[in-house]
Amino acid sequence: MAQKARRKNKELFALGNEAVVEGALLAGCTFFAGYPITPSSEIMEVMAQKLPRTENGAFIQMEDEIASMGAVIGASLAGRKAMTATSGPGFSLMQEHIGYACMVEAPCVIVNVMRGGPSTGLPTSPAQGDVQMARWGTHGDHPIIVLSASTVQECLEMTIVAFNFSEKYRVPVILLIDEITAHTREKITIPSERDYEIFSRVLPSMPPEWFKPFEETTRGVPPMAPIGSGYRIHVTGLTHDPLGYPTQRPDEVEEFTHRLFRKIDQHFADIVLTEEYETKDAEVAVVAYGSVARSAHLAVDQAREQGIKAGLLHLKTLFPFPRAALEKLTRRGAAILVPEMNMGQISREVKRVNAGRVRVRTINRVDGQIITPSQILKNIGQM
Amino acid sequence: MNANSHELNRFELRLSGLGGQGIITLGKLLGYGLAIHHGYYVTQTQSYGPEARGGSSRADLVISSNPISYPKTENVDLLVALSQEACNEYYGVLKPNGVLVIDTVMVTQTPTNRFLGAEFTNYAKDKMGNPLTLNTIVLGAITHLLPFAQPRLMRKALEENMPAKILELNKKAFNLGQREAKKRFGEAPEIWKKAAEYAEEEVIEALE
Amino acid sequence: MSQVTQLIHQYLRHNKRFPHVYCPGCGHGIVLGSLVRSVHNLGLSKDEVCLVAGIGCSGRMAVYVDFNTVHTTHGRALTFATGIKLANPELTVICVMGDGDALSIGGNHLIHAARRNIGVTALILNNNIYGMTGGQCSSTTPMGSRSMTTPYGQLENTFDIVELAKAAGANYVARSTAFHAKMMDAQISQALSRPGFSLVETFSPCHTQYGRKNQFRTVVDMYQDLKVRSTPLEKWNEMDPAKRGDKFPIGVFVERDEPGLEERYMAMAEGLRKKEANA
Amino acid sequence: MPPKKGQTCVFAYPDWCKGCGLCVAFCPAKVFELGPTGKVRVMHEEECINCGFCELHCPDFAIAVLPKGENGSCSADLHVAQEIRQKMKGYEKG
Repeated sequence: MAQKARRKNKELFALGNEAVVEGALLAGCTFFAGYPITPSSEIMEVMAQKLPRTENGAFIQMEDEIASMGAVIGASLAGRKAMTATSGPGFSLMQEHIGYACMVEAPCVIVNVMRGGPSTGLPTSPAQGDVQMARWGTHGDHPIIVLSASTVQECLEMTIVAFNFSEKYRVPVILLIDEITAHTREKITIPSERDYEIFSRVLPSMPPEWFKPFEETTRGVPPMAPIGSGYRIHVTGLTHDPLGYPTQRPDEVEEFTHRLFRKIDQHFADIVLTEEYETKDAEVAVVAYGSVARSAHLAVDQAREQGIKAGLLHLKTLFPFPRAALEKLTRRGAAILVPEMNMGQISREVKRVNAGRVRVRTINRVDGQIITPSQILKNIGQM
Repeated sequence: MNANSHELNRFELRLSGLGGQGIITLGKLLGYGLAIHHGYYVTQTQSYGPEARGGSSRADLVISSNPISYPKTENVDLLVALSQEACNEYYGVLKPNGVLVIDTVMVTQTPTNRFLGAEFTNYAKDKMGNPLTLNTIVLGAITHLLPFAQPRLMRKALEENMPAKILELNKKAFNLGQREAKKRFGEAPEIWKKAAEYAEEEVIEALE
Repeated sequence: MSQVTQLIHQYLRHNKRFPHVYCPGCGHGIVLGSLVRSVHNLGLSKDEVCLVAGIGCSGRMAVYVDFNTVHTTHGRALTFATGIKLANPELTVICVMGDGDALSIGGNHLIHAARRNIGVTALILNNNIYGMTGGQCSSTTPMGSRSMTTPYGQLENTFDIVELAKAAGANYVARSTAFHAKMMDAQISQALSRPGFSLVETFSPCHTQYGRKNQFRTVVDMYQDLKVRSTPLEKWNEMDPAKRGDKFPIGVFVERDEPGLEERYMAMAEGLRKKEANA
Repeated sequence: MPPKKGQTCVFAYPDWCKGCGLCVAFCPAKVFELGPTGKVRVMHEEECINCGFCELHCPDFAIAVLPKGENGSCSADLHVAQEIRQKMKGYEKG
């Protein structure tokens, strides 16, 4: 039986927040800067405990979230795999530096444990109100990757994925978790080294005088030279040329912006992660993410028991939006149900991709409570 | 999965009471034991923030042989209420065939006459000489109550999670809880059978 | 005295459109020279120096020197510097900021960097004004001064950077002016060779945005003014406070050798790991 | 080292000078003056006492004070200025 193999791996009974730390450490994270905020604080607390015991690990509690993100980028530029964790209000503050990270292409991971908002909102209640902000929170056009996790095990796995994507594409990666997943304890299995892949940024292989730190490569992602490695590059939040120096030349500016987008666009297939459940013959497909995907899973089972052909498209990558997976369902004519704990942030994307082809219905729950399986089931029945 | 464990499909359990009674620790221990040593799928959630600071405390567990989709409790199979307030508030989520366990020192007005009661608080104070052992005593009692829980494995969970200094005391408290539960509540399979029968009778009565 | 200018040229990125962007007589160029000399005199290699700059005129400095340079966001340079230093304590991290940068938008970061004694040298180029954005008042614009946003005179009190850094717990605090380049050389060298958080404030006249609006005929007048008003600390301490008038003290205000945060952290981590290995 | 006149050569690079006048105002030996183009000129090199003020305080690195060569000439050091110019040319962008 497969259980024998599984027993070799370490098992923990852990919070979603704790699982994030386990994933980060497996991915090679050695730097954490943060500021306490409910409901993400456990991530920071466990990091404070574990990082000094990790080879080269460094942890710092900064004076606010702006500073945390600044320190994270600084550490990233100095060659570390770095992360921070926060929640709504702190995420708002971080936007300034998330833009900077996009601009200088500094790999970093930001975990946002979503709670009710806007403003201080509902500090201890779940919501999914930061989805569009994760995509468009910082000013200016920018590419970014937004992931989500729905179970405690996924918190671990998606944190590894987040680090891998950020290192591979030199882009900040935002992992959205909601309060429910963050504060649920479940058994998780720590994968052994064979079970997962770790990606680290590509270092330049040419001598410093030939190196153009922001030049497009065949991979679309320029190699990255850490501070102090002899390359003495200039990093700036101003729009820059391939050498890294500020430019206002229209041709250089345009090329720069296009390159930033291209490096994500040309790797959609790698970045866009979804999971399908019972969708093959589904007449009603639920599109869900985060803890709501768990409720939807049970609701689909219950609907099937009642003879309704329901299915689930579970979005693990939220941005770039999994267009192809959704189109596969809408082309076949499946009606779409989008339950989310916000006023319709992913359903906007769903409707945009659907372009009126099939019926799209939404469940928008904003009372600080999780969407229950029975609520989804009722709506499936009404489609 | 442990060889002699029961096949379970979503068993829901709520532990409730006052802050300071060790409810959250109890939930974590119970969840740890069932997940790591019994091999069940377990999700454990709890009350947070102002809710938790208001004096009440709550930990919920869902236990299943299969992966758990919805992690929260909807209809509770076993409700443990260690305060009057908790008992009043959560009795409504107990399934008709569910079992209610109360601390008879703390809960004086029960919403039903079908309950299992024991003076857990007094056991901790008088028999163990330490009020802080309350939650471990309750853990012992719950372990006895759950037909799929094995005392041996729960003790292992205790050993792995308790600081060495207080381990012996807590092992004693666990045994005490188990013993008292056996004495007062009877054997577990009987309790659950009775609860199921009762619920059925109620349905029939309602139909008549 | 010789080879001063030649030396500076060894550290400049000559392809970055010299002469630099600063207005005629701007003190920032003098500070840049002083910084280069200090790094050179300490025998630091270009590779081990990381210059982190904020936004504003001072922020432009990063582009001109051939170190590892990071041009960050407004007011936040110290947060990046903190991350860099903690990630690689081997680096000599210098954080160049203006007064608006370090004290207005970045005031909180400044006091916390000083408090936690992170091993970074903060170089604050105080020109009493927002130069780059067009001459708005900053938190160091003297009371009564005119600026684009205080057309009838500044009504607010100003920050005394030295006193602020002292109170916040910096390891080393010094002040000089662009007129006192030699003193600045000594102070920056001192700051760079010390552990923990060092702060050097230097008055750097801005004639374009501040001087013109405040009765300074030429930029030379502003240097003359610095020359007259600056008072060596020893003399300042002996002065009758009633007679100090609009003079200000220059010199070294705090000299301590407390280990920096990164050192303390590494020591703690090492201790933890040793304990674990023995257990 | 006591200041001594006539032991130095003073160079000013007009390309880099912005004509702020600091050197003119503060040079104790009055070596400099501003020319008709507003840029600095070395007028009284022989008066230079090698105090170093101008080199330290020129915000634009446009002044170099160098010791005289063995034969008392300054030409030996002209190449420094040449070198810098050469360097800049090489980097000039389109």
